[in-house]
Amino acid sequence: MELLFGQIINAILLGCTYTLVAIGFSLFFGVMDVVVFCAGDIAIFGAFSIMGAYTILASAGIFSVLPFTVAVFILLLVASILCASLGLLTYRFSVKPFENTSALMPLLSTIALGVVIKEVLGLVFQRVVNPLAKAAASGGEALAVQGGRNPQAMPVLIAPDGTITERNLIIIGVTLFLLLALFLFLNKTKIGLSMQAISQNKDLSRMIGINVNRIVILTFVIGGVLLAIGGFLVGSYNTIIRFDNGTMYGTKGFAAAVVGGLSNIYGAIVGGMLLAFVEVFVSGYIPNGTAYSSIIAFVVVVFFIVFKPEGIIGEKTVEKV
Amino acid sequence: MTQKTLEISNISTRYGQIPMLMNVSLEIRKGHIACVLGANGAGKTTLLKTILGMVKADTGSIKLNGESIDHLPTHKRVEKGIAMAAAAFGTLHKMTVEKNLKMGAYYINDNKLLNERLEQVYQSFPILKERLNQKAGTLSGGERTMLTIARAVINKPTLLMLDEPSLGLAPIMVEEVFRVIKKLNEKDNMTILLVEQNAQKALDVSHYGYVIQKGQIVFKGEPDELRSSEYVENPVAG
Amino acid sequence: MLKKSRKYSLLWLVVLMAALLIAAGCGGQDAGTGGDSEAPDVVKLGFLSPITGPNSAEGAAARNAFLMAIDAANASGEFPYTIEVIVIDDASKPEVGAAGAQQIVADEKVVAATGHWNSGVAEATIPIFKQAEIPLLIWGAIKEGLTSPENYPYITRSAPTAAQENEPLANILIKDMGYKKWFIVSDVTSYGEANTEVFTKILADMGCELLGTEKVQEGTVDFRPIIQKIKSSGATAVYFGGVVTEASLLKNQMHEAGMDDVLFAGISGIYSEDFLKIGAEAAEGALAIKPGIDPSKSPEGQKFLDDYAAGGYSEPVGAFTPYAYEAALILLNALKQCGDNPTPAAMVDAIKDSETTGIMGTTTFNEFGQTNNVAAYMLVVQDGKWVSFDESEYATGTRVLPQP
Amino acid sequence: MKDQGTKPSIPNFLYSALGVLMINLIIFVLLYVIIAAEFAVSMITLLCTILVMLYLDKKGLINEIFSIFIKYKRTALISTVVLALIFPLMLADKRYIAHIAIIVTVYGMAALGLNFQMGSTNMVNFAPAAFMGIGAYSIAVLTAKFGMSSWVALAIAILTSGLMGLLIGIPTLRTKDYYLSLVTMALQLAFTMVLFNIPYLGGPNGISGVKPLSIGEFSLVKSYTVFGVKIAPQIPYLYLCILILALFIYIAMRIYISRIGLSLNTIAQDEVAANCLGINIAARKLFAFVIGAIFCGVAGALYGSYTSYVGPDDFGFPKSLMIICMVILGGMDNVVGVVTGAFILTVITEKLRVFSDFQQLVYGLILLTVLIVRPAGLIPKRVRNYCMVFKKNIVKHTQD
Repeated sequence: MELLFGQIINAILLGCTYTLVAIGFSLFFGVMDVVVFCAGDIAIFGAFSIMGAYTILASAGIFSVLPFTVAVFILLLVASILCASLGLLTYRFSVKPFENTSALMPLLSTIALGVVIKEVLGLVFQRVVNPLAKAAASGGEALAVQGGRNPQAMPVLIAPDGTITERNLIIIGVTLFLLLALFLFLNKTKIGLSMQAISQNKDLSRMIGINVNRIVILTFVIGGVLLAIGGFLVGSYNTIIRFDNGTMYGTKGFAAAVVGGLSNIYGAIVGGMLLAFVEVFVSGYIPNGTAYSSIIAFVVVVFFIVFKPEGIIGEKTVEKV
Repeated sequence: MTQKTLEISNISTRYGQIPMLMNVSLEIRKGHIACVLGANGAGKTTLLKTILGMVKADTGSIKLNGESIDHLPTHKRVEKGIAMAAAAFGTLHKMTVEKNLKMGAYYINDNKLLNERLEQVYQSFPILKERLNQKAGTLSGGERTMLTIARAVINKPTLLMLDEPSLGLAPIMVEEVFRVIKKLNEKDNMTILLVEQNAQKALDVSHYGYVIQKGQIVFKGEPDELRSSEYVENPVAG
Repeated sequence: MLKKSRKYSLLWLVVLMAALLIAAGCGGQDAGTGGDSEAPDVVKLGFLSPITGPNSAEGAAARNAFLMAIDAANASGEFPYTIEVIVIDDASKPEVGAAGAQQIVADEKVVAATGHWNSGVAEATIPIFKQAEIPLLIWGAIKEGLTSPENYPYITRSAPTAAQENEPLANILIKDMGYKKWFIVSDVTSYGEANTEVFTKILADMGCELLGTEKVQEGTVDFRPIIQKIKSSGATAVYFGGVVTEASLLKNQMHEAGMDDVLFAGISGIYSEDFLKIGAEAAEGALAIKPGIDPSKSPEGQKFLDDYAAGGYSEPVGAFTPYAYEAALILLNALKQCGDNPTPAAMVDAIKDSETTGIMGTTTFNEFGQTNNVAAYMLVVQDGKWVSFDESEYATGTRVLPQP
Repeated sequence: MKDQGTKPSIPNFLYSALGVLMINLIIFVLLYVIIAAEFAVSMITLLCTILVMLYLDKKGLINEIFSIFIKYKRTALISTVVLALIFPLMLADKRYIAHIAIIVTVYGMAALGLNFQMGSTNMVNFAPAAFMGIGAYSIAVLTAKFGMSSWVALAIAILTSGLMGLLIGIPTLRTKDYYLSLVTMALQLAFTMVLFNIPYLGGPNGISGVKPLSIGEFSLVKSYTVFGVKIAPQIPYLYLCILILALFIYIAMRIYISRIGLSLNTIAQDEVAANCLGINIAARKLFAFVIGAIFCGVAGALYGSYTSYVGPDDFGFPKSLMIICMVILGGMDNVVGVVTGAFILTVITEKLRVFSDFQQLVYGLILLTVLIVRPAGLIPKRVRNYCMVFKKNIVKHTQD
């Protein structure tokens, strides 16, 4: 029972990280009708930019003056700005040039861009510990110390076995908050509604008078910010970020988005959770299952694509002739 | 003095290497309905798209109320008061009818005004009022056409452009659509550019007509002149 | 016209062929004019290691150590020729390694090669060296079958095999300390595979309980499902058969899950500064076995460490760095045996019969080229540092390891 | 390579068999220099060649050259064959270069295989490396574990890879575009993981001791002494690879100009329209997958038997990406282009060994640049010409 409970928590946490990346996919796909495959890499870039910003700001001695929450906020802001810029770059160099070509071109170009992002990160940072994970873990005291020394153990809040820690709650909380914020944004604001309109009918949206270009650019900015926060959570959850994790999160996020239904943002949540549950439970309950968890997750994906390509909660589209 | 709502002179556009419009000129007086007749592929929709700025013109100029709008992007032209309704472009199928209408009123920020306009639209299009909370994707063809027109009208545009409103509709619906068009023109004094294949019906409501063939205006005149011309007597098969 | 042109074309073809053949022939002769009988000015050694890619830290450190030894030899003036090293980066990829090996054996001045951190890469290059009849001394790859009667005498290895490395660890932990309930986690690399295989066998032989085995893909960052599993299995000790990043994450996340009461032990692959960096406080109490003898215990070894530190290299000394240095010493020793004009054939014999005393003790090779030098010692993480277990507070009893 | 910038046609003297010979000779000299020269020389030559090629293409001269080749096809064929025979001999004392040449031919085959799916039919298949892996593992298992003759094993490898192509092709019939890409991507990733986890296939250790191909007692990977000259062990194998590559190029061209090639292109343009034209889409797509898989499988098998070792690392996602990169760089749906792409990328990879940390970055940048600047590739697809290389008119009426 305790095992089951622990594994469910694990699955939810993993699902949160997948979901955030998957939402990036859905957002881009919805508005631009392209698969922006470097979404995972943008998220990892976000995590690294937090780390880079941290290192620079810490060496300037800024964190010793500021309270913990403000510091975290500043770091997130920096990462968001950087990721939003990267989102714009992605749009400019990997999506826009291919607006009128075969849909597969932007897929390939974003894969290529993902490789470039990943390799540049690898060259600049190699693998480094995410200091924020430690900072969050130690309640801020360790903020001034870069990786290595004495982060305190997590305070145990609700605990059958110490699995639910403060950080895990933060991760789940932030994810829920982001989802709620996104929901409100999409349904209550003009920009959000325009994004929905564009995702449903681009030509019509232009006809209505929506400045499609502006909204598309905004989408990439918003997607970038979302992915930056996603990267932050991924890094905090894993306590480490690897430059090459972007590909993994990209593939899993894409898979999750497809399983849920590519053009449906809420599908991303379902898909992300489903994928995470499959992985965790294969890993946790089948002897020597870890080796096969990803394989089985991929088999699930293939199954979905072949037999239910519209995804779990996507709407079936009829081939337009 | 008769005001010209729209003045187009010598517009040419291309699709890739293929010319779509060649030196097209036309004008619409304020409060008039002008129709453009032509077969499939004659360039009617391209013409409307060019007016709206969705297709770039190579040469020529477009003036709205005497003011050049050549340099404006589509959304600015919409802001200036050009609205286009085209059933072929579909609706926002995942949104409700009400939301579709609200999206049509994209530039109206005043909630009171918006509600007022919505009420007016419901009066003109009673059929939609029954369907307010239904998703647009589930509407019938006629209802969808009405929705597209209603969505364009809600802004009270200076120029309303209708792209083949009778396309694919049952005869009874066609009647209804043209009745609405006439009413919009007469009651709300709306200037309308109507693009049609259904020449007879279109000419019945129009004040002036153009015939477009292979991207060129080949004939223009009063409805009666058009009726008696070779172009309409032998209606171009769709 | 057509006929004429055809005639011309045939004529041209003949001329062309002749020209090209002559060119090719000249090229061949040019390359052939290496003096065979005279003593050469330059003798080349090949060196392969992963200088880029996931294991670059180990590979680069090994290269530094190897070059350090060769430079010292060149400077000493003991050799009548200059020793040059062809350093090849195998990037931990078999294909890249194989191409690199081709590059080495293509050079006529090469008399011997040494290399490999990854067993998989070694598998790919061994046929090339065998076929070119150039001896290959392996300093880092530990998979069992690399040295074998079929590969002898061309392939020799100065590093211990997985079995040679795991046995001392098992002896200490199981026989001396009495840990009986084990859980094995390894990465899916040939290194992890080899260790898992050997350790599973040892556990069975020593009558221990193996409560589960999990393999993870390289690059895995989330071990929590596995940790839950370990927790509910009731294991008292976890054996990690892979390399440093995954190991430290596993240890870190175990610590997070409150599992400090479970012993964490690993193979030399986890002995690295990175383990401490990533594991931070969680690393405390992790055990690792390290092959060879502690270099800092012997004057030669200490000298090596000092020289290395003085060299200003950016990569710290890893578990196998001394072995790379040792490999250089073995090859230099063999070169000395071969006199003024070393050839690959002479080197093959010189290496297999060599007896070299360096910083890791005395290395000789058994009947299929495996080293007989199987010393090993255990390390423990204490206060964020790797400390020799015997000297640690754990040995004195000041601190205690998890209960078996 | 002297071109008068203003004159958009080729000097007259090239319009002859002699011209064909000269062009062929230039091409081979370039190939030799690029593959065999030192890093700097090789890279500069490569860069210049690419620039000249782009220039020629801009002026439409590449097509002129092709037409000259077609006009004097006998000379072209004979001289190409002769040069192809001489080429390995020029590498007789350079084992490393000969090694690169073999790898070039292997990737040439794989890229040709992928081209059927990606170039002709516009199905981006992210699993060419998996197909290669199937070929390689087949031959490895059969020769190393069952001790079969390597030729029989090669034949079975062709069968298994074709079968895998069919199996992987079937689910893709139901999917398109992104979905197809994702299916193949998932299969590629799963394939490597499966290889890693099957102990029988050696897991991460792979299988060593794969028998090299041999003709009777005459092993193809062995050093022989001919006329007193010791020849690099790769040379016989290089001949075999060139032969097979030539065969594949021939097959690929035949398919391209046949009805099948045309129908593949039609499917790429518009599947619904193709269906309406009466093209059996399922059969054609499966055909593209099977033949592509066979090409890749043979490439993998040749690679495995050449290195005598196969491991899961060699057939992973990055390798697939590299092959995709080759096809795009060279020019989708252009047989010559695809092989050129394979050549360029393989040589760059080898020459950039020292910077292998940058290798993936370089691929990424190349792919991105090519996609943005020149999505049609270095040698773009040409308008169909049905009397091209071969005498027979296979399709009488062109529809382009």
